[in-house]
Amino acid sequence: MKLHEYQAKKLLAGYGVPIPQGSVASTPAEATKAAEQLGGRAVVKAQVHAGGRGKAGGVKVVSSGAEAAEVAKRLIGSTLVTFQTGPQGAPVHQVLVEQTVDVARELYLSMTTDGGRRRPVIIASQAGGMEIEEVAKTHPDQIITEPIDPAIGLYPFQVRRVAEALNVTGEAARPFAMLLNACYNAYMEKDCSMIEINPLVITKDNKVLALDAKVTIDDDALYRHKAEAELRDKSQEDPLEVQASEHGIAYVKLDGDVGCMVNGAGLAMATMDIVKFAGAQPANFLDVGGGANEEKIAKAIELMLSDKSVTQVLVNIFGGILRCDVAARGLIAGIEAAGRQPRMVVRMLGTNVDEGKQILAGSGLKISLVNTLQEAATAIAAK
Amino acid sequence: MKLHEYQAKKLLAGYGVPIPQGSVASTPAEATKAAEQLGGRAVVKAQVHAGGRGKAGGVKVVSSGAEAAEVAKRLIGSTLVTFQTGPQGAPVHQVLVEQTVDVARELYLSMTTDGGRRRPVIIASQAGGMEIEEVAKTHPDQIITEPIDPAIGLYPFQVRRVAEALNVTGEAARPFAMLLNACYNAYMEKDCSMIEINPLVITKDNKVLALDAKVTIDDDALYRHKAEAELRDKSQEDPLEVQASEHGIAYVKLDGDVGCMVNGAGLAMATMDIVKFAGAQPANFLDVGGGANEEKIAKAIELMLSDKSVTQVLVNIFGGILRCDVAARGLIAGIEAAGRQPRMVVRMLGTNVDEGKQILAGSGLKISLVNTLQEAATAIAAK
Amino acid sequence: MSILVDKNTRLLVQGITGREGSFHAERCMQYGTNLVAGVTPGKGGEKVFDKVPVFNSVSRAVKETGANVSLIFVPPPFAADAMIESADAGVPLVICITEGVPVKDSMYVMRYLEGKQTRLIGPNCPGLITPGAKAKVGIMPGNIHMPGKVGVVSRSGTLTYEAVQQLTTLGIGQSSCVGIGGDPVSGTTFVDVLKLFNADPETEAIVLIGEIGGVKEQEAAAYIKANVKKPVAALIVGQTAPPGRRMGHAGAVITGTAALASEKMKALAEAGCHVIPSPAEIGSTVRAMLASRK
Amino acid sequence: MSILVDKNTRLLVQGITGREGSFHAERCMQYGTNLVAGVTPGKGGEKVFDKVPVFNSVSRAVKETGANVSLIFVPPPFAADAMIESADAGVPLVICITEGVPVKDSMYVMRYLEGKQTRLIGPNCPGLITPGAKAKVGIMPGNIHMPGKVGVVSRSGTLTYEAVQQLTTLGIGQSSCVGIGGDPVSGTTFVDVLKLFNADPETEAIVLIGEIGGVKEQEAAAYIKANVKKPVAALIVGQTAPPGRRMGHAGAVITGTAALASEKMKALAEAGCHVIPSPAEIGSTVRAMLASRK
Repeated sequence: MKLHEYQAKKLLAGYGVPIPQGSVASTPAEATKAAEQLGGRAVVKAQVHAGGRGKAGGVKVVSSGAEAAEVAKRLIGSTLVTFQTGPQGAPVHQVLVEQTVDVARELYLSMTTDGGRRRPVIIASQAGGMEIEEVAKTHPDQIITEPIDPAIGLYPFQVRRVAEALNVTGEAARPFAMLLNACYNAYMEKDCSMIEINPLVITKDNKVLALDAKVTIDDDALYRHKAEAELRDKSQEDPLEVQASEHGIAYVKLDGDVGCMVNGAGLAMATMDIVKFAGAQPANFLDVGGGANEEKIAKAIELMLSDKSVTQVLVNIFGGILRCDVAARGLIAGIEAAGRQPRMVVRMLGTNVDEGKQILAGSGLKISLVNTLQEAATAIAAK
Repeated sequence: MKLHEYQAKKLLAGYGVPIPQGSVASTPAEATKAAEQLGGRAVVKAQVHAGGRGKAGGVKVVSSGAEAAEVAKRLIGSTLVTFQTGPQGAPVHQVLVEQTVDVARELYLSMTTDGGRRRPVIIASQAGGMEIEEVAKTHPDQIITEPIDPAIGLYPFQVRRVAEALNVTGEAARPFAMLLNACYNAYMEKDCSMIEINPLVITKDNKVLALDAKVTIDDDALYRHKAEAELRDKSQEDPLEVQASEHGIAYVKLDGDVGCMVNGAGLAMATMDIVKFAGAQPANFLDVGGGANEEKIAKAIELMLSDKSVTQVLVNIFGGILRCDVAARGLIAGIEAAGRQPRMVVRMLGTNVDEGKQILAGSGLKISLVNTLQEAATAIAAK
Repeated sequence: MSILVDKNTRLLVQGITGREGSFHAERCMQYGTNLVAGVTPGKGGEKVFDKVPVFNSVSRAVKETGANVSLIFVPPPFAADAMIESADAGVPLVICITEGVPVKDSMYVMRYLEGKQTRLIGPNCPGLITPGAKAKVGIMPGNIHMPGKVGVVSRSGTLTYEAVQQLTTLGIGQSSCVGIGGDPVSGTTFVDVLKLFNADPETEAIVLIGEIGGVKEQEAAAYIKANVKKPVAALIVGQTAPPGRRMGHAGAVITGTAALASEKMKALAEAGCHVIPSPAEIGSTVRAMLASRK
Repeated sequence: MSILVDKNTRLLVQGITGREGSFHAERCMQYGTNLVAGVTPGKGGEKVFDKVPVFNSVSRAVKETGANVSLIFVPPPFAADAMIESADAGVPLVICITEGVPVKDSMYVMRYLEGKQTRLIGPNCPGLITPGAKAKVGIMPGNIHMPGKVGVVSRSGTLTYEAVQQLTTLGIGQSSCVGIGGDPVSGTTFVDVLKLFNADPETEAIVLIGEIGGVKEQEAAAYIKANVKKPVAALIVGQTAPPGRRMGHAGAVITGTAALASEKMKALAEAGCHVIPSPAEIGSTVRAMLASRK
């Protein structure tokens, strides 16, 4: 789950990460007040779950409360399109009004989990303010990684190593060390998947400050972080994806017209590949997961059919934890709930497959039952 | 560093360990008030750094505020002699006035560090309320130990294993688990050397309660636990030992008349052995440690000589980190500060030994310089 | 032979009294696996399926029944505890089916296991099966499998069944099939399983099924290139997935060029693998590969 | 040969610019040890003793100088960091002199080292010396040592010097002398060092010096009984210490009958050791033991 910048900063500040003074505003009046508290001069930043706000016009320096209100009025309620949002953009409901800072240096700092090392890693670079993917492509030698052993935590020699690589010395070394420790504590205690501070700035008076911050929390761990779970801003996500995730369904909207419903992420990707190889275009990625029940299948079908661009459907169920009889009953219930049934190809195999096929056959619905992936592809292409 | 029962309970309660209601009293009037807050019926417990208070008359059940005052008056200012205090006893300055509890079962629970396993271990037994050393001798099979891997902490399956061994089931299982986790958190965060809850009681209404508690904190870690370091009650320790420890000197008063000053615990024990084998009795164990400086040596000598039972002195210095010239200067300064010089045998070897011997020879003090442990023993016995 | 599970497997199921645990434990038993014990804290002393004893703890179950493989079905908040409990009890092979285990929990489990004798598969995996020994320790439908000489290893669950189905339909049997799971932090890797298949005299060819995301397929390719003489057929799915979108599980995030399907396929081809062009052609590719060896 | 340090030792001193570190680093160098580097964060680029380079980090020092032994003098709050830094940099032998390291810190260090290649001696130990190779890595006075065939291992600092002094006075030289330290949680044990002495062709006899407290002498006795054919002389000090009082360091607490001097001496005698009756008779006991072998 992604946090907004202002939420991420508040979370990090709770662990001791220094952040600029400022406050979040939902109305132009609040923006005026926030800017005036800072003496008029301030930065107004649109709060959306995406990078690239600056170039998209989502970040403005203002010099008075009135000007802050103007910017806020323009941003709040608008849709910001950045290179990360896609063409549909992301809605702005709040702006963060912050003090301006005399920046001496801009650094990049993040923490994430390295699956290969099975450890959290610090990723850092002197090239702050740039997209790290870009730095990785053009100057991979400028990126340093420092894995942290979760058995013992982050040790001072590692902090010194990172500081040395970033050339953070003198007065800034101690606050930098405290910031890094604070990030690690936040990362572990809050089950983060990523903390990114870009840029991390060193000010002209040798202070260290998180000028921007992104935090992502492991969805699977939200059950033990009630307060953070409350911070979810569903307006930043596709409404269908939100509904799907509320039912534990992985759903990603795509550009085609073949609705795909599959159990298992790997088989879902394989099914999309098949559809494309057959010359058609998938309308979505949809994984109902291993332990789906009838209600979940029904909901998945209903959600998929609520997307009007879906003109035909390919269901591919390989019963393991999910039994085919359960899937069949869910399928029927979903079509009923959706109130429409486009052309439908169903491929079903595995646990209780015969029962499942019987249920579909007895439903009276017009469904093409196929046995293999190849047959499924052929049936879809045959439209 | 040992804590008093009331301090230990407060520390543990801060982590979520349930403790009886009650408060500490330094005067009979406070004891009255404390008992009346509990409805009159209460237990009054002398606060000393020693077990065996019950048998020594340090724990009394009272049924009114007036009675509480009577007991408090008798205890506060008195010296309690238990089998753990030695004949000199321990002074009582406070009493803990606590609610009485309907006890269904008494268990034993402690945590300490197992040097062999290099891990904290839980030690538990169904034989609560008894000295664990006694249980270990008579019913070793009734004691269970559960080591905890510090890399990952205490896991639920371990808690279930301890609970099963103690036959803690049903309603009491959950609060027991919480108590055990609380103890582990306290143990690690506060650098404890030992937490002992004896008895840990299960009440007739299935509550779990630390009826008595002992906590010892690693002296070497006190620098990072300022609040706990403040809790030290020096009145519970031998004044000479307190003074010594303030200078980083390990000193234990013994019954003999030969003052021993040595650097290194092993050599100090060897020196005591030698003195005893020679037919004399050591007046103390005194280790100035490896990194002693002149001031520390001087202080050690001064402290040792302030014990009037010391009629002769054996100094045994083997220079490693501590250089012999430094030791010699400290020795002279210590004798001057003490203002008396009993018969003194000095054995000195190692780093800068010749310089050390020269300094002693040039001091004008009457000191027998010997070269070997055997000569030292002979010289001491020759008195 | 075959790998990891066989006739000597003495299976313990953690969470055996739960819905999924009970369902699949029975299926494993019906397939032929020697199910010797179940563990559900608080239900020690009960019996399931009229004969399998349930214990309160893994250590007790191991002591009483000699269980040597543990299969875990407990809910995500308790999965780390279950994995560590089995390792602590000395169970040499632990398979965790549970999906949705917090990554931090898995990280601590894996750190705990470093230097220990226990091998973990999963979490979030379908388990493994050796058809020739009638040993099924997982949630795969047993009936699609057929004894034979091809070892299958996969990051995916249902896609593994797909692969097996295609092989069996063509009369190509399997020595063992292992689903290593798709979580970002997990136990046994492609390389670990390849080592076992490589050393197993009953495995003559290998099918590897990978996905976009991560670099585990590249590690597998490097190992194959350096060590594996047996023929390997390899499929990468997600070839048509749009970059940068999360596809179901965190393992399937495109995070740089190494994570792209094309890069993985290239690495595997360079390692001498027979690259399977489409998920529909797993069986036919393996058949051709085996034929070319004869 | 000899054990652990010799002519191939390339010594790095952590905390080399501190008072103790500087003093003892110079002494080690003067004894003949090949001191190649020092580490003090923030002082990288400086030189000590006009020639030994100082680095900001151990990894840099190892990379630049090939240091293979690290000797630690940093204050207690920084000792765990120093030990882990050396292990992280791959230094195979780390000796921590620092006294007063919190037990929790040592516990995490030791947990970190499990399964790693680094051997730690200490903390709170005097270090070790191989007189025949002129290699001294510790704080012992070098001049009391003499090359020879007797290996010395001890929990104590100054008492080890006492033992060596008595041996040298009688013309009995030492192969290597190792002080393992007296902290309740520490690295290398008696058994670890006994294994090395047992395997070392240049060590013909062993002196073991123990204390009251703990069970490490009993573990040593069990190992000796089962594995050591070389003659072993053993001393236990604290024979006259009153029970139940803390004697200087936590290792010397009497905690049950196994911790008693009498029990330890009994175990060592039963293991075939020559028990040294008094600290004054270390040299004479070893002399008699060696004579009886000829």
